[in-house]
Parts: sequence; C-alpha cells; structure tokens
Amino acid sequence: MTAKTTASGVPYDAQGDMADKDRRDAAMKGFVREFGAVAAAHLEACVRCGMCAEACHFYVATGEPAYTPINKLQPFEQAYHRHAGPFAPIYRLFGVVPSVTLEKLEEWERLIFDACTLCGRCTLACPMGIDIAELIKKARHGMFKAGLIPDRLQLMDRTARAWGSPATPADDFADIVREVGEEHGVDIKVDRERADYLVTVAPAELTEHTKALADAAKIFNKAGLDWTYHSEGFEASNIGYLNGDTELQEKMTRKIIDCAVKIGAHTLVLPECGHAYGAARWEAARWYNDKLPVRVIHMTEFLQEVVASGKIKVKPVGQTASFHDPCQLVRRGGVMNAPRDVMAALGLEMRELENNRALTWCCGGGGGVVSNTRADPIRYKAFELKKREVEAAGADRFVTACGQCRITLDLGAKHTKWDRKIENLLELVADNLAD
Amino acid sequence: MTTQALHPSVSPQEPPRLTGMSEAVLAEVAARLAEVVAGASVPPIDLTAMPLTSEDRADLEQRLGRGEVFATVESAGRSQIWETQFSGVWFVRHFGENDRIASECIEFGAAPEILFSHRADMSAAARRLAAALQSADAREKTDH
Amino acid sequence: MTLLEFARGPALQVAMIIFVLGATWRFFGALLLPWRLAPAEPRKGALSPIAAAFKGVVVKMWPHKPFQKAGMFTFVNGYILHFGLAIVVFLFAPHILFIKGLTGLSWPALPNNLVYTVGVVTMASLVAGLVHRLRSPVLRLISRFDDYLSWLLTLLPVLTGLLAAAHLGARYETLLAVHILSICTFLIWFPFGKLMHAFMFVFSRAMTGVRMGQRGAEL
Amino acid sequence: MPQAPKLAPTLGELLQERGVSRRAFLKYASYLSAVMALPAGSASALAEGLANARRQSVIWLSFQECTGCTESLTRSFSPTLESLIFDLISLDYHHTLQAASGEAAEKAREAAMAENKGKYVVVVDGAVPTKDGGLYSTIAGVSNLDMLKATAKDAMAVIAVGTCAAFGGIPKARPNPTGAAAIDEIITDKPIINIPGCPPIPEAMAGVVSYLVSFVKLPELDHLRRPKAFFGETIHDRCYRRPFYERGLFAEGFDDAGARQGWCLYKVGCKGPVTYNACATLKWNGGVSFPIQSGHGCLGCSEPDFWDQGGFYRPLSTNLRDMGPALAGAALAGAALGAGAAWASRRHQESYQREQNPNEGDKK
Repeated sequence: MTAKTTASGVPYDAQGDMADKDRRDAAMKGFVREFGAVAAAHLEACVRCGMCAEACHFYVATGEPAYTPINKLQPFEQAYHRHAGPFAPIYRLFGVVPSVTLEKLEEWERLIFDACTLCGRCTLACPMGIDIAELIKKARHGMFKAGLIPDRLQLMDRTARAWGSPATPADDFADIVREVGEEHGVDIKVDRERADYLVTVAPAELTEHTKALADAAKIFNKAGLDWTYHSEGFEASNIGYLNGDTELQEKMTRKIIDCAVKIGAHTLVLPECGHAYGAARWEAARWYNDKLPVRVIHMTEFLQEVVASGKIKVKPVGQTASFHDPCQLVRRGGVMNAPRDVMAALGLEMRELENNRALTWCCGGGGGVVSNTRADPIRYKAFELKKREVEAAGADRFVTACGQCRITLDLGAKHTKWDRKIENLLELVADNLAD
Repeated sequence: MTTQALHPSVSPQEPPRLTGMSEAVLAEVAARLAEVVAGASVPPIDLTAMPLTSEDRADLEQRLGRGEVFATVESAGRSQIWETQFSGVWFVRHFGENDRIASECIEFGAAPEILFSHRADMSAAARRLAAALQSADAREKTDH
Repeated sequence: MTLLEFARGPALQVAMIIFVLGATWRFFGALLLPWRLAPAEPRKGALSPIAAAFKGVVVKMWPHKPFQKAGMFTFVNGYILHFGLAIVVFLFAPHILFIKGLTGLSWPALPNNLVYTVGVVTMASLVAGLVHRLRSPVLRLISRFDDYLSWLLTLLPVLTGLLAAAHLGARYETLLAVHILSICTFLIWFPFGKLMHAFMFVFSRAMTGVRMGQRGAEL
Repeated sequence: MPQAPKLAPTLGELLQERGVSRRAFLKYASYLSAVMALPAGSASALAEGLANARRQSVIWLSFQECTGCTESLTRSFSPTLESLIFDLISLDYHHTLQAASGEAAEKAREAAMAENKGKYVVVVDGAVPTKDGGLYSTIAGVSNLDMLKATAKDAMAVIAVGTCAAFGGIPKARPNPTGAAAIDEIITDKPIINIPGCPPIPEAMAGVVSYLVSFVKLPELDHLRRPKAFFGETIHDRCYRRPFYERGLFAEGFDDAGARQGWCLYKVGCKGPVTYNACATLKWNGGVSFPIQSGHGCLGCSEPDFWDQGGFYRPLSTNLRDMGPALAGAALAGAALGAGAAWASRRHQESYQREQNPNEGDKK
C-alpha cells in the first residue's frame, strides 16, 4: 500500500491487483447499477449554475474550484451518459461521450472520498433539487468495486468485514462492556436473550469515549426500561455505507436489525452517530423489501422521548450552549428539534450557530473523511468555518450528538490549539440526571 | 377638396392622429430654408409618400400658413401653389383626376420651377403669336 | 422555395419532430429506469409523498438564506432570463398565433412594444449570464460545450426576433426566416443538451422533495 | 439614348403641337419622382429627359393570364396626368387594346420588331406554359414559349407585368398542370424588370415605362428584379394600421369589435409584413383605398407563390403544414425509443448484478 500519483500529480490509492481495464470496467459496472430513475432525473437536470460550490465547506474553506460538488460527480455523470442514459447507445456508437478513463477515476478518487463528507449541504443549495450527496454516495459504490478508495478506508472496511466492527472483534464486546460497567459503577445489560430495547454502539465508544456506554446504561436503567447490548448486534456504525461497499453495508445493517428481531425488541436504539442513522433508519429497508420489522431511533430521539415522557428527570444546568447539528442526523435525517428539546430540558439557553439545523456547516469529517488522513489539510481548513461560528455564538458549552463529529471537532481544536471542550448530549444528560 | 380624401377615416378610433411627423417636417423646412438663405439650392421635400396622418397634414399646412402669393396652374390637371407665411417656402400641390391630390411637395427658393415659363414653350408661343399676326395681316389685306 | 417558406415549412416541421421525438425519448429513457425508492417507514408527521414532491418543487424556487449572498446574481438573473423568455415566447401575439395554429389554444397577448422591451432585457440577462460564467473560476471549470451552445442557441432566437421586430439588418422576411431557423436549431438541440432541464427540473426537485420529506428533513 | 436619326419628333415636340406645355412634363415628372422616390430634385431632369425622348416602341404580349393587368393599367388612364403614358409609348402590339386583329395584328408585331430592332421594349403579362412543348397556350398557331423567345430576342428590355409573368403566379400554383414558368426563367439574356401584383399598381407600370423612356436605363431593382421604388418597403411598414400592431390590438375576425375599430388584421391572415408593394402609400382606384383599408388583410399578391402560402386567412406566424399527426407520431416514437433505451439499460444493470452476485436472484 504505497501512495501512488496520477500523471497530473494527484495522489490516489488502489487496492487489489486488477488489470487497468478490469479496474475501469469494474467501476463502470458499479456505476451503471446505480442509474435508476431518481439518479437519472438528477443527472438530467443540472444547468451548471455553480450554486453548489458555495454550499460546500471544502470549496468555501479553500476556494479551490475542483471542490465544487457537481464537479466531483464528473466521471459518474460521464458513465451515465455513455452507459445508461436515454441516448447511451447513440453516444457509444458515435463516440459522442468517451469512455471514462482509469486515469480520470484515479484523479477523482480524491474528490469523491477526500473532499466530500456526504453532508448534503449542496443538495440544499441546488436550485434544480439535485441530491448531489446521494449521487456521490452512489459513485462511491463503483469506486469501491474498482478498488479505488483511500487505503485508510479500505483498512477499516477489512476490519469491519472480519470483526463485524471496525473497532473491536465481536468476541470482545461483552467483556469491554462489562469492564466499562464496573469502571463507572453502572449495571450494564448485555447479551440478554430478550429485551424491549436493543441498544447499539459506535466505534468511538469502544475506544476513546467508553463512558458513553455507561451513560446510556445509566439512563436506560433510570428510565426502568427493558434493554440490552448484544454481542451479535452491537456495531451501528456502518463503514460499508461510507465506503461504497454495499455488501458490507447490508451485512452490518442485517446484523443489528436481525439481532433486534431475534431478541424480540420493539426498538433498536442507535448510538450517537450520524451515518448510523442514515444507514439503519433510512436505508435499511432496502434489504427487507418492506418496512423494517423493528422501530429504529437515534439516541437523541430516545433522550427526547424519555425526557418528554417523564421517565427520567434532569437537573437544570443553567448555562448557555451552542449545538453542532450532525449532518446525517439533522440535515439528512430530519431530527431537528429532538436535541434542542433535550437541551431545553437541561435548562441550557441556546445560542444557535449562524448556520444551524439543516443549514449547518459540516464538521468536515463525515463520510469517512476523518479517518482518511490524506484529507487532513482540507479538513482542518473546513474546521475553521465551524470554529468561527462557535466563537461568534459565544456560548458556555458546545454540544453535539454524533461521535464522529465530536472526534473531528476535537482533532480540529487540537490542531488549532483551540481551547474548547466538545460535549455529547448523551453524556450531558447522563451527568445531570435528577434523582 | 380637403386632404382628408387621401386618408379617409376607417374608424372613429384610429391611433393617435398627431404622430409628431409634422414637427419633424417643420424642422427640416427650417434647415433647408437656412441653406437657401446661405445661397445653396436645395431639393424639395416630397410629402406624397410620407406616412402623415390627415391630422399631421392639416397641422403642417396650418403652421406653415398662407403668404402673399397664391397661384393656380391649369396644365394636365390643376395645380395649386402658394407661398407660405415664410418667404421662400412654397407649398406645391398637384391634382390628378377627380381632384385627387396626385403629389404634394414643399419647395424652396424665389419661386417654384413650375411657375416659370419654359424656353421651349416660349419659343413655341413666339412662333404661334407670329403666325397668328401673319394670318391677321393677311385677313386685313384681303378685307381691303 | 424561398428561405421563409423553407423555414416555416420543412425546417420547422423537421425541427419540431426532432424536438418532440428527442424530448420524449430522453424523458422516458430517464424516467423508465428502475425506480428504487427507499421503502423506509416515514417519520411520524412527515408530509405525504405528493405533498413533499410539491414542496420540493416550490421550496427550490428561492435559495436558503446562507446561499443568497453568493447565489443572488444567479437566482435573480435566472429569474429575469426565464420570465423574460416566458413573456417573449408566450405573450407575443405572433407567437400565440403560432401556438394556436399548432394546438388550438390561445390567450391574450401583451402589446408588442412591451414584448420588445422584455426581449432586450432578456438579451441583456443572457449576456450577463455568459459574462458571469466566463469570469467565475468555478463556472469555467464545470462548464462544457453544452453550456455555451445552449446559451448561443437561446440567445439567437431572442436576437433574431428583436432584429425582425426592428427590421434591422435585412429584409423582414429574411429576418423572419432567420428567426424561425434559429428557433429550429434551438428545438433541435433542446432534447440533447441542458435545455432539457425545462422538463427534468420538476422531477429532480420532486424526487429530492420526496426523499427528504419522508425523513422530515428540509429541502 | 437611342436618338433616332432626325426621323421621329421628340415627345416634347409631339405634345407641343397638341398644346401641352412643358409645365405638364414637369408636373408629371414631379409626380413620378414622388411615387418612384427618385432622389429629391430629379423632377426637372426627368422632365427634360421625357421631353427630349422619342416615343418608345412597346410590344405587349399576353400569355397565361386573366387580362387583369391590362384592366388595371387602362382603368387608371383617364384623362389628365397619367394619360401622358400613352403619349410616351407607341403601343405597337396589344391583343386587348389594338384595333387590328388576326394576321394584321401579327404583322404589326413583326413590323415593329423589324423597325425597332434592339430598341423596343417587350411587356409581358401572364405566365408561360412550358410543359409538353408549351402547347397549352398558343397565339396564331405559335406557342407562347416560342413567341416570347422570338420577340424578346431583339428587345432592349423585358418588363414582366403582374405576378404571373414575374413569378408564375396562379398558373404556377400547385400542382401547376401546364408547367407555367415566370419570364425570367425563360429569358435569361435580357434586362428584365418584374412588376408583380395581382394586378400590379398602375402607377408602378407607368412609372417604370416612363423611367425607361426618359433615362434609358433600368431603375434600381431588388433581388426579385422588382423596382425598389415601388417594392422597397412592406405593406406593413407603411400601413396606417401599424400602430395597432405595435399596441397588440388585433381584429380576431372580420365582424368583431376590433375589426370595426380598424385594428390590425395580422391575426386574420394579413401578409403585409412579408409583402413588398406600394399599396399602402399609392393605394388603388385613384387613391381611394387599398385592401387593408377596406377591412381585408393583404394576400401578398406581389410575392412569389403567394397562392401556396398556406391560406389567406391563416396568420403569418402559423406553420405551413399541419403538424399534429407528425408530432403525435414523433411523441409515440420518442416514448418507444425512450422505453427501449431504458429497457436496454435495465438489462445491462441486471446482467452486471448477476455477474457481481451470482448467487442472489431476485434483488432489484
């Protein structure tokens, strides 16, 4: 796995030892599978107005025209017109639209993976309603099939395939959880054969922020609910969803949902993770051909539920706070009021960031970008946008509801020697439970 | 006989009748008259084919007014010529059959060309007059 | 056959056939691809798909606040251009008669002088759009042959229409013929380039509307 | 200038004898220079030219026609100004107007041709049938085609009067059974002036002949060989109803309120915008009126193929052909092609799917 560069000097990674032609063909086949009516309607509607550029944190932070969202789709679009669009046979026959070259795919790897967090702000800006973020996610499917993704992401992919989690083997899960319970003095339920709630976790909670496991347990216990963690379905983060590895995405999705069904849970609670929500709440039904057999909610939604229903009581914190809206949860997920309701219950006075709710700036690390060290320089530039807004809001506390956002913001703060603590809503609630 | 005959009204509601054309023609008249005063000889302004409404024509005629000379020429139909209230600016109007205006123009100078007798006509007239006198003489002689 | 007869006759006929054929071809070719709609359980209280589709179409008519500053020119100029074109194309008496001859439908026209003025404004907006495109590094990067050709083929009918109205440059029937021929090229190109957004934008917006509406997210 | 050796008197001398003064020339000249929009001040030059010219020999040939052109010409020639035209020319041959008939008439034509070889003017009204050797119209056993060729051979110029002679006119209208052709399709080696119109404006005919006689050259012509003086502007350009057009006020029918108020006739098929003629300024019947003034749109009769322009009452902006069925067919074909393309695309996707996941059958 040595870093390669294209003829024009753009770094890229390539996995596997496919011949050039096979690699290109694999990408094309991967692309072609994605061209349904929705993608087609989007690709047919672009008028090249450039409005999406101004929505993208990477473009705005760097001024680099290549980061214009629609530009990141170029090979995907070209493949559509050559291989799947209405005039594809004619375009092929007369060579109107040339084949996508491998060189081009290699060059675009950086734009499709490093320079896009799938945050979907561009979708909101597009006057034609083109869901660019969704199309880039589809483009990643083809790139993955061709073995053209950043090595760092590929590494996580392999880990997740082997362990069922990019953080830890499933065999170790129960032990980790029990240890955390002992450490924090919380009764953690794990591997129960039956429970109403199956609670899942995110990788960061198994490594850096293990306290979150205890925090969730504390709240579930306090609310007197019938719940459990489970070794057969614990990992809610879905690296397949980010990498364009649909096979892995399905596997990861089925693991948690099938587990929930197996233990007779009525609700699957996702951890504080953004893309887990996109994968399990909005895309999982793809593999069940119907509505899911279980209710899927995000930890934030759960917190809102138990606070609103009075199952738990919280102490007022009595400070000001800003909230960073995680893209996949808020902009792409539709969970807009839940975090604010919970913060209101905590007595926090909201100091909204200038761009908030659906219009929030991405933390800069979503879509796998935070794990992709190659993207560090632009990620830090994008972080500045968020930092500026947080400083302008001037609140006492800075809260978010996604582990990935938190890690990205922490890294950014460390990099810029910014003295701000980034907190998670779950932790805030758990620390302020009233007796 | 009015100019109305050239532009009979089709309807009680035609578009604005005064189009500003008369104003433009008057400006042109002033410019050409100034040239004449400076000693140049200037061509006439032909009104026949101009898109003037009957109101435009009346306005133009009224504003040019009548001067000291008015003449009628009877040659291949009638013609009316008058000097406007502006000396050196002449209004020349030729009639065709049924007293229809055949052509109409504004001429500049001491007098319009049509008022002058042509040399060919004068020599013909001289011949005619001489011949007439001769035959009168002859009659007188035979009478004696 | 005079140029005008050619323009009004075979040229227009061929152009309209290509336009209808190409546009329906592209329309069905795109929309008959597999519909993979996520069957996820909609958020409680989410809009119905139809309402969400409609909302998608409407909401996208004006930019969200954070995009207004950078996108104001694009939006305002876009509106001037599109309204201008709509007025010139659909509210000019001779055009209405053309449409009436084709479809039997008719509606009141605007005074021609007003339409000429709108035509000039539309031209100005097109020129401004091109200047903007050429000056912006982003737009230069993402623009393709299609963008410039579509621009030109949109400009030409407006320009030749104005010239015909003003009788400038040639005899009226030549100008009229050139105007009709420029419309022919516009119609012929329409299905193959980005002009097709005139039909596709509704579906693009509606589909994002449905996807986001189901999630209770903003559009 | 064809100065005949001492023989014939000049027009000036000729008319002098009849007591017509030079003022009459001047008046006629100023009238002509007005209608022909000659450069300002050319009236006296024109008058001098006319006075010093000899009578022009004119041979008038009538072919596939309705005699409307001759009617138009003669109707305007009541005494006074325009009557001068007959003094300017020696009409040596004209079916309708000459006294002689039969062999005597043909003799007169031949005599005029011999006497004025290279100097006479041929005026033609009517189109010439060319199909089947031109047998569809003959005069004294000679086909029009042959007579035209023979007569034009030694002519100074040919004037095609009326739309039939100028452009083929109604005889040439689809399906043109006689193979009718315009004069300039047959005579290609002589100066030709077209004075189209169905019929042409009398002043246009008289003006062109006078111009030819006095200046002995062709007036300025447009690309269809029409004198620009009469055909330089459209009816629409000079129409007194033009302001209604600009204001968007149109008669929708011939008996509606708009029609009664004299609104623009564009919507009821007026071809004024593409018709070059002087009707709107010179008008008809001694300046009484012209079609638009009488409430009917212009038919475009002075334009080529005016009969085949899709209907007198169809607005100018409508397309020439009924495109409904063609467009419906195109829509169906487009839908079918689109569906075919989508189907091919779907098959592609399915085969890739199978290739990728050979064990999975039924996933979308």
